Amino acid sequence: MNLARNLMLKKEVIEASDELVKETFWQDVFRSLRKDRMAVTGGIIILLFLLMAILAPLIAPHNPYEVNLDNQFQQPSLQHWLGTDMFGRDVFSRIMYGSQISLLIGIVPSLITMSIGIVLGIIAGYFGRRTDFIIMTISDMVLSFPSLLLAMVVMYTLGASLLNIFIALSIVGWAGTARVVRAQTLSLKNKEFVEAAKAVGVKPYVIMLRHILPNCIPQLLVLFTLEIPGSILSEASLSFLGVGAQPPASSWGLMVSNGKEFLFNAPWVAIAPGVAILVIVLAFNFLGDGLRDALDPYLKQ
Amino acid sequence: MDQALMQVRNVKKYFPVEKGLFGKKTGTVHAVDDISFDIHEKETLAIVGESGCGKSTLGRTLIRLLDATEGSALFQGKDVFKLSQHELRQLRKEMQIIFQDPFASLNPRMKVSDIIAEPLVTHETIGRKEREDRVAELMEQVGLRKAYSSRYPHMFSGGQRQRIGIARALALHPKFIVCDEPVSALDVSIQSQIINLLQKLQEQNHLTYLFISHDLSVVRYFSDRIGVMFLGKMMELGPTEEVYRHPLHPYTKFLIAAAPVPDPHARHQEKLILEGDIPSPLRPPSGCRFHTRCPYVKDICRSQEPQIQQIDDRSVACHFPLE
Amino acid sequence: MGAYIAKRLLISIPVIFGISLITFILLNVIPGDPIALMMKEHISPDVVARVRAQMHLDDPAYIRFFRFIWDALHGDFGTSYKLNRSVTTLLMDAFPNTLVLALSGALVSWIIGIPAGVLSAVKKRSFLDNAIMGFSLFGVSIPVFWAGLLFQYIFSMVLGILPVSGFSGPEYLIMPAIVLGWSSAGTIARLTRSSLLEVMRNDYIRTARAKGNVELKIILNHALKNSMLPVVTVMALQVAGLLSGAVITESVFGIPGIGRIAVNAIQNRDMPLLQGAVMFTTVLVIMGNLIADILYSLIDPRIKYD
Amino acid sequence: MSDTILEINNLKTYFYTDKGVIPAVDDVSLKVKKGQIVGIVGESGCGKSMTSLSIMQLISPPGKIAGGEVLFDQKNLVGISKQEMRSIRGNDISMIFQEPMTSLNPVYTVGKQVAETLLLHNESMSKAEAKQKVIEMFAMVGIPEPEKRYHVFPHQLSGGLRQRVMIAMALICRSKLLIADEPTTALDVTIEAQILRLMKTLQAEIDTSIIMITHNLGIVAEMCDYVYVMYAGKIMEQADVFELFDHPKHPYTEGLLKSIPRRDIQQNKSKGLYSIEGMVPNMLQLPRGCRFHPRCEYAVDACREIEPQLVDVGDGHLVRCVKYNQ
Amino acid sequence: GKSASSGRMLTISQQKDPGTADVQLTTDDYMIPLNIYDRLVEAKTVAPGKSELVPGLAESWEVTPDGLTYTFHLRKNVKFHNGEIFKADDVLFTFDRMLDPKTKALNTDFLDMITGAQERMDGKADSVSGIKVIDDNTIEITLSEAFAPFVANLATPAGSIYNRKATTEAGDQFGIEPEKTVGTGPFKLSKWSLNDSVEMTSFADYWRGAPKFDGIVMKIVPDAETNRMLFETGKLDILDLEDSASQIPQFKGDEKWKNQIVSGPIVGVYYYAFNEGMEALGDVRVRKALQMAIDRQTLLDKLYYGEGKLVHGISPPGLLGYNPDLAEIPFDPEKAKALLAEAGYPNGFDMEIAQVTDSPNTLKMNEAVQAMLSKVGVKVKINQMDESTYFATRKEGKLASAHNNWSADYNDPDNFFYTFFSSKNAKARSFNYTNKAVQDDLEKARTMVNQEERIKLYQELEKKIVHEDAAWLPLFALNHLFVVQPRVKNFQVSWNGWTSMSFYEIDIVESK
Ligand SMILES: Nc1ncnc2c1ncn2[C@@H]1O[C@H](COP(=O)(O)OP(=O)(O)OP(=O)(O)O)[C@@H](O)[C@H]1O
Ligand SMILES: Nc1ncnc2c1ncn2[C@@H]1O[C@H](COP(=O)(O)OP(=O)(O)OP(=O)(O)O)[C@@H](O)[C@H]1O
Ligand SMILES: [Mg+2]
Ligand SMILES: [Mg+2]
Repeated sequence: MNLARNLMLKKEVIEASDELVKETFWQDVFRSLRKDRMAVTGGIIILLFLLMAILAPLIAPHNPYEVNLDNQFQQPSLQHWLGTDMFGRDVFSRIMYGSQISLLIGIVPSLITMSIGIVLGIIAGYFGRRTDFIIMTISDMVLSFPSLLLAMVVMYTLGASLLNIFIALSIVGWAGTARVVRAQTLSLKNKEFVEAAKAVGVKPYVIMLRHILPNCIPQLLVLFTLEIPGSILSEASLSFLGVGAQPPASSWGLMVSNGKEFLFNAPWVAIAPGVAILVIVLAFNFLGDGLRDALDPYLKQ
Repeated sequence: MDQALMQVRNVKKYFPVEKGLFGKKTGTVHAVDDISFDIHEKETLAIVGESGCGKSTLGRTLIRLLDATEGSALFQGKDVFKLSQHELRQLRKEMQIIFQDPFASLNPRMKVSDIIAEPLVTHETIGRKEREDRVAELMEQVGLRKAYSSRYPHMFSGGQRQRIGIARALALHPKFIVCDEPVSALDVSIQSQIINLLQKLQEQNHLTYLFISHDLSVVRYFSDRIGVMFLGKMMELGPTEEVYRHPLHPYTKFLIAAAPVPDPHARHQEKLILEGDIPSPLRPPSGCRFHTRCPYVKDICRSQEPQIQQIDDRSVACHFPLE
Repeated sequence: MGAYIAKRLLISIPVIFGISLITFILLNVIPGDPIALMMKEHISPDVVARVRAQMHLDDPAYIRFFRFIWDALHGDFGTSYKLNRSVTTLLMDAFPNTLVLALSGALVSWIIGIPAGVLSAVKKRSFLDNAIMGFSLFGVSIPVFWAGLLFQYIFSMVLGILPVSGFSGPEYLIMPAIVLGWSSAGTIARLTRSSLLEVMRNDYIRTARAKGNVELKIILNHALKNSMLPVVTVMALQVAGLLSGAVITESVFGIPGIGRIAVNAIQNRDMPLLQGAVMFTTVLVIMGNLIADILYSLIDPRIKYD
Repeated sequence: MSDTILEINNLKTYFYTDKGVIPAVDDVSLKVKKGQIVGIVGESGCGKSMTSLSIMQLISPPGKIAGGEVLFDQKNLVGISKQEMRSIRGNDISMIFQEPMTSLNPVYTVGKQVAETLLLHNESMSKAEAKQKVIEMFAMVGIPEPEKRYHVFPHQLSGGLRQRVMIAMALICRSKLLIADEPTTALDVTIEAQILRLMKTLQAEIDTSIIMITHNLGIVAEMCDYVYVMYAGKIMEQADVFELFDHPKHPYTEGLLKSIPRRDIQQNKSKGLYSIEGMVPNMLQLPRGCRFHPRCEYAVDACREIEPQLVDVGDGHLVRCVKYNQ
Repeated sequence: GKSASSGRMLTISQQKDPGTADVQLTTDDYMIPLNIYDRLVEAKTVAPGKSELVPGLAESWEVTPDGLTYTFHLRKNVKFHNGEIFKADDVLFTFDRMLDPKTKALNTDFLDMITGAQERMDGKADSVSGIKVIDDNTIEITLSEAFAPFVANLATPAGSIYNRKATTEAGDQFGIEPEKTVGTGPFKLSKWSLNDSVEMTSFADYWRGAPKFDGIVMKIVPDAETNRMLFETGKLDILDLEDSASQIPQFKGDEKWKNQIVSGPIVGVYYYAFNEGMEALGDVRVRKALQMAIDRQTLLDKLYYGEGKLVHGISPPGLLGYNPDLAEIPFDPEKAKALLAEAGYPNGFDMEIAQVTDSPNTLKMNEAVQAMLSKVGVKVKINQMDESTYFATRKEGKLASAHNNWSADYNDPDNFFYTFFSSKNAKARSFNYTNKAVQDDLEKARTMVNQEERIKLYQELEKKIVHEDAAWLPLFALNHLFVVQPRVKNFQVSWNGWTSMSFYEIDIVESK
């Protein structure tokens, strides 16, 4: 047995033993996700809601803004599936239209929150020391601050608009994400692959972007799906500031809080949007759970 | 003797141990404590020692993944520790590292081709095509099929992953590679494949290795010279065969004897077993660091730290070297 | 440990100062006039102008801020514009109520959340798991005022066993605590579940099994304590969050707490009161984190502070 | 009474994953005599741990014992009630795990954890009594200052001491069978030597049987009386330790023995180290015929077709190779 | 037991805690002051929506013909809660305190017509020269200019009389600490837990005789639904339906409650203010179009269940000088469109309606109006802002058009006309209405002594302001509905329809 013979690698051997996986990481995740009935259900529901939001003007049975005071508080019927509200407007159509704002408010601020949180979290975690201290102190402040005040400041200095609601919600929300990302970064930055990148001479920001960020994705995904319902609900409390959906338009959060007054007299007005929120929250959570589990076997390896 | 490729002189690396919110220093780990040696071109210098004795720290400090506390390391005449960031980046082409853990050392979310290409992307402004060719060439060199280039690390076995790590280290044609326990995590049958590969590459590319390991069997086979570390200190340094045949330091002797031999007939031989635990690096023993475990301990060992003695081409740090 | 706590508290001083500066700036940035609001419909421009001047509201902002800090350093947090009362007294009166509410809410969320999390972790991906998670998510996704109304309707109107609202005895605490707790039980349950699943993979769980332990004992004795670390972090934040975020519960159940005071202070642009309330919650958040850290070291002997 | 403490017959432990069925333990039979140290060697993933966990009935989903029997003291453990099995675990059969670092619960003192085993199996025993026994056991496994160490948390102990605690835990009930799953892999060489010596001494003293699971042939050579070599879920070869090392019959065993460098003899570097090329097969797609054939340098056509059986080649030496199947 | 409704305590509720019982420091919450203090003159409810000025702490008073000097003869043997006897000096003290800059009082405009008030408020004088104590039971007040509604003015809660000794001793705790907050009223403040409840117990030595029940518990209940449930479970004696109009049909239809509803007109008006400083609204044709585009009757019927009466001018029914013969403002969208076209907005225009957040009733109204105006092409944006911003913006004259209501503090048209349309107030309320002639007349009317002529002037001004200048859109005067538990007797809606009222006349009888 000599070295030369031995070093001639038997290519077909490697091939034979390695035929298994051709799929990419995400294909793999998607495949295990597909097997998860709850996650699939969640995903389908979300898709349906998204479709509903996009197609609302085409498929809504009634004009959601059509006020007819003679038609107040009609019970659910074939004509009005979910009844009418105190202005005689069709609740079902309003839910369909409301989903536009509610879903936007659910998703966009979560995205912004995530982005800010990710950037600050990675920077804090990666550079540590003073940078970390400063960022984490600020995040402590944000966490202990009345979020209402922050939101008000944004709304009053920038004016009430959807974009500014996004900003208002994000200013409050980033701190939590930053903490999670920071913790993740702290554990990742000591991983050997980060060290390997350093050994090769890769610059810090490239390391953060190429090596650390992608590895936070599973946690971030889960966080993201959990953040969405939170935002949908907080829109209702933002309406307290007179922002949120502007009448006559509506959102689920607003419909729920406005309908509260009629909870016992005309329950459908408030319950229908409430159920919509619940369903979407459950859907996102099931999908989030599924996603986490789908990402998990890989992490175990 | 020819001019050494790297001259390591009095290198120290201390880690402050910080606790609490204020990062108050509560102690110091003398992970590498005043170590000097030369590494010659094309040789394999092995560093052995038990867990936590500072092997990895030494390796990482030498290629400046860690900043040394003190000392110098002249690589081809230039002090690695004094280079500017820019010069350091240039130096990265010359010295590389292969990590112990084939799972942790590859970014699980990057394709193999991207991992191997990362050094090229970082240092060379070559075209995409050229880069792909280089990657293919490297993969071939370490025995990986080109077809795998778009796979992710988790689709590979441990041995294959280690090859990826080796390919990455080779990408910039380094002269000097720190191999930080490159085979410890591998299966017995894969271990020999990698050792052979490293050996082949050394011959082909005239590489110099600093080979860190705690496996004394592998080291005996693979290295030209061997350095034995204990708690941050170099206890003994010399040509491998001589050290194995006639260890000068008691620790070396016990360390070599400790590893079991795959031969049942050897089991009845009286075994030398070192008693006691490895002392904490936070509070190393006074005098000779080994004295708490040394069966030959004398009073002077407890109080006085032994100087390094040069005996021919070997050196040893012991008051009473073995004969 | 004592020194550690002292240090932690010391470091919170700049945080508190920073926070009160920010509060001050923000409240000055947003439009609104406390005096105009105090007069509401009976507004009379001359009176507004005069009272503003009398209350030194026309002084430059930095002077007002330093006056506030100076007084605060002397233990005087000033007098609420709107309520005409000493901020310290106001907060001291409201705080115990909110604390009791927050703690009992937290307790409920743990009592629901932890067993639910454990159960669904044990029966992972079963119907029971989904049902439990569904229930706790239900609490997260229905607005608190709904849950409040629902409970009031059932327990006060229909069954007549609990008082609708108010805060003058332990029985008044039951519904608000449940409503508040339910709204965050979901988070605790999910966290417990995932943390427990994580812990159950550890080698020492296998060791416990190999000893011949009953599964239930393994979970309760060996796994739960270990899985509580991340839960404790959230619990701390949660208590702090409940303290400052229980406004709606406080309103629905008529509990005179800090949440309502703070929100009213914002609405009324009642600077001294808001400053006081914000400082209060900041200190509480800091304390909450500190307590969490101390709990950490009690749960996990590997963590030591000195 | 038979002198066999454990007999495994045709044990099959399969993992039913969504990618397919993994035959982690595939038709494994083995026997442990009283007082014997039996070694199981093989590469990572070949099913060593799953075999031992199958004995303990600790396979968790998606894994399942799909067939075969585990006779412990002539009683089949497969399918017995959970309660009955619990009374055996830790009492009659105990285990030492690979990672002393993580196999102890970090939040309880080591003394308490060892005492727990004792209390679980001796209902009448008082806590004080248990403590006394634990301290005695600590002394026996060579833990210095056992009284003090009783109250110490795992993280306050070095790896070697922790492994001693694990051993104490395994021996405290004086089990008849001790399964040591890579007990020294995580330890330093000098500590490893101490632990191995300790196990050997204790085995002689308490007279338990030991199943020693490892991938380190050195440990096998030093410790075991009889050896099973596993590859991809199957036993490839089994023999008395001397027989196996002196006359390996299976190409895999042979390859393993040849590919390990030795610390006690100088090897010629220029020839290169012997190596078994290729990788351990993917358990989801095992090659047809002999599982080892893709890596076997003696492979012939028959190897690709015929799944060889274990055949006795004399003196209790069994080999699973086409060569001996004809 | 703890239950507040036990015993003969009257339990009522309120959304927000007033914070202070010092009436000089608040303008929007008079519930406590109306029950613990007395005034020199009281506005007595003689019938729903009807009032009469009756002697209070002053037994009688006379005015010089020039309307400048008032002499009040004070009642003897009136005791304060602390046992002090009421004297003229207390009146002097009270009014001086209001005008004392150190008090930072918010209600000074009730007294600023007194001679020397301005100097006092500016800190230029140590006392108010126009107030003179003649003897212990006589006080003389001189005005700098005749002010017709002066006596009515003193009957507002802001005119509550304090005790010099107690108030001085209490310092800044006056109005806060129950035992230090002393008046002569039928109830004395006995307990105050902020944001929870305020308790008042009946004052045995009250000069008109002790109340017929033990006292009042005022709970602070921020949530309307909770409030209703409290009432339905018997924990509240009186349920105010003002903020939950949507419950009116339920209670009216409920056998148990329908006979327990007590209703009274609010002497006040719901209206839309148009900010003439805003684009398009500066044009009177546009404002007229808006007046005609809104179907007020439907709003009243659907949002307030018909509980009220349309108002076409400024004075609501019940107010002195109410003109029942005023022409109607018609609902005529076609004409509205024509007017808009005439004004140059054939396709309508965009306008903003401002409102405070968290005011469901206002929002409902605005949403309905938004829909109505869209029918004539006017696109309305409802801009919600928090109260503080709202009032601060309004004070600057920059608030967009808004829906609001106003009810009488005292029974005099001045309280409406001057409040809204005098030149300084028109700006401060963001009407930005300017009509020099009208506004000069408004100033003049205040000082007119001849009541008949004065009323005539007001009625003319009303036509000018509403029908010619279309400066606002009056909607309606509503009824104020309360539901009371059967054990509460003699409950009567206060003359002006306010929520804040005196409960002195009430009796509580335990049924069964
Ligand atoms: N970043 C660090 N901060 C503090 N201490 C460190 C750090 N890195 C290493 N050490 C300490 O330095 C000592 C030497 O560590 P090093 O990793 O070099 O040992 P090693 O010989 O490579 O051990 P092993 O065989 O376990 O890899 C150890 O005691 C370790 O705890
Ligand atoms: N939870 C699981 N799901 C799927 N397959 C599993 C699972 N656990 C183990 N296996 C499979 O069982 C096979 C045998 O694993 P086992 O742990 O017995 O190997 P081992 O010989 O002990 O290896 P090592 O030396 O690495 O400990 C492995 O190939 C693995 O793929
Ligand atoms: Mg190392
Ligand atoms: Mg194993």
